[in-house]
Amino acid sequence: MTSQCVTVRVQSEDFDQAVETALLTKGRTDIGAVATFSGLCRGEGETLTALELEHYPGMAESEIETVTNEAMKRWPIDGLTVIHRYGKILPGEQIVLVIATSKHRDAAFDGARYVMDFLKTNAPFWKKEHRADGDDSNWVDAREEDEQAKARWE
Amino acid sequence: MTSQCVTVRVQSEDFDQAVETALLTKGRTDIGAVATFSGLCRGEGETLTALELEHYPGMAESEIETVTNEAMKRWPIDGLTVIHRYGKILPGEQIVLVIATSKHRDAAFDGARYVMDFLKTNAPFWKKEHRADGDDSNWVDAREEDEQAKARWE
Amino acid sequence: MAGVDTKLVYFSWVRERVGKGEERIILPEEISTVMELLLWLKQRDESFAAALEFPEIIRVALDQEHAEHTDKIGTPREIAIFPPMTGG
Amino acid sequence: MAGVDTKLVYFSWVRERVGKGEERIILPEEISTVMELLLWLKQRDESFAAALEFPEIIRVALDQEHAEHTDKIGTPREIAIFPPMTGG
Repeated sequence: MTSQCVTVRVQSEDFDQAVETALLTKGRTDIGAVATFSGLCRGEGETLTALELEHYPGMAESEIETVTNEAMKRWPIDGLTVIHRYGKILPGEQIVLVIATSKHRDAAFDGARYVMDFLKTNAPFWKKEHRADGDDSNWVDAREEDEQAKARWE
Repeated sequence: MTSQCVTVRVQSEDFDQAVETALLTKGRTDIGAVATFSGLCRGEGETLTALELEHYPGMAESEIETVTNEAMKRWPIDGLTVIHRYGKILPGEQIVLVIATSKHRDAAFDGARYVMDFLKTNAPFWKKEHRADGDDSNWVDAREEDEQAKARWE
Repeated sequence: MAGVDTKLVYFSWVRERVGKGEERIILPEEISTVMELLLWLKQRDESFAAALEFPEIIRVALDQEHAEHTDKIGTPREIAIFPPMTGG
Repeated sequence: MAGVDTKLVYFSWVRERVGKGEERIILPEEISTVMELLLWLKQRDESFAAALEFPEIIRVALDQEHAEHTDKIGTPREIAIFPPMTGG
């Protein structure tokens, strides 16, 4: 295994955090820190029956790669895995996974959070709500907090 | 399951991150974010054959609980699990696990990192090195960076 | 740039309001910047008027790269038009 | 505080240097603060002199709670003495 390894996947299938973590850490003794973030679909008090994620094929992957490349430049990260799903996702199911590994915890934490912050505002994905009351017309609004979160890295 | 759940364990046995995550998230649809940190034993270029972790029984648990309570007060965290091992740990093996769940990612990330930063300097654990050259007398020095990391939360 | 045959792609509620996911158009010669393109599209018909009612919030990508509203369009093969992103 | 029978516990290289994990002592009357305790222990014998060579870096817990060197000792049942922690 090389000393730096970046994986970016955009897929409709679910993923297994334990499998992805093992791919980054198995057989290695130089990694001291693994920071992981997973984003789940919320049911919003049972008002939602599902989220439908639309994406821009090609650009979704390349935007995430731009973010991971920047993270690898900024911090001494050994491995970085980003998986983002599209399609219909039910409450409680996984939407996104970021894993960053490093010798020390600061690089792992910073790397994972940086990727999430930029992915939120730069990667071309859009969430549509399927509501329990039958209304399937509402698209989730972008959050001002997400723009602010990105700004803290500048 | 209650809406806030904190688990603190100090044990010699290994742990399974996937099992611990499922305990916090399974059957729930109100969690949007899961931030996880695991700390692994590094081999330091094969100069180490193991780390031996000594701890102060009782105080180790209560210091971690103090930190988790403070994190739960500071951020809207739904679930928080901290597991810290003691005894002999081989390179590549897991030493510590922190999982924080929340509605949004900022609380999950902040909570997990806060717990790690305070655990590093406040929880009574000490690491002794078993070296490949047979020298088993060296205790790991506390890192100045760890004191600084704690200071960023003040 | 001017008079070039270009693929336009639409996403999310922009796609729903314009009523199609993609189309090919000939970019008029007078259009130079991203904002000029949005304003020109907006006056094409009622669907585009609804989709691009607030052009300042609409995002544009030229050949799959984010562009500012003041950027020159150049001669991309593909122009994407969409609302602020909500992934992650 | 003074003349009280107290359990002392040692960890890590402090434990190794003093040559034991715990002991019971009678705290002398004149010892009031944590630092005074460390300085008194340091002059007990060569082992303690080695363990507490730099008392300013040594940490102390009173009944399993961290204490500052300037804190009054009070009447704890258990006093722990150890180097800076390196967990996590």
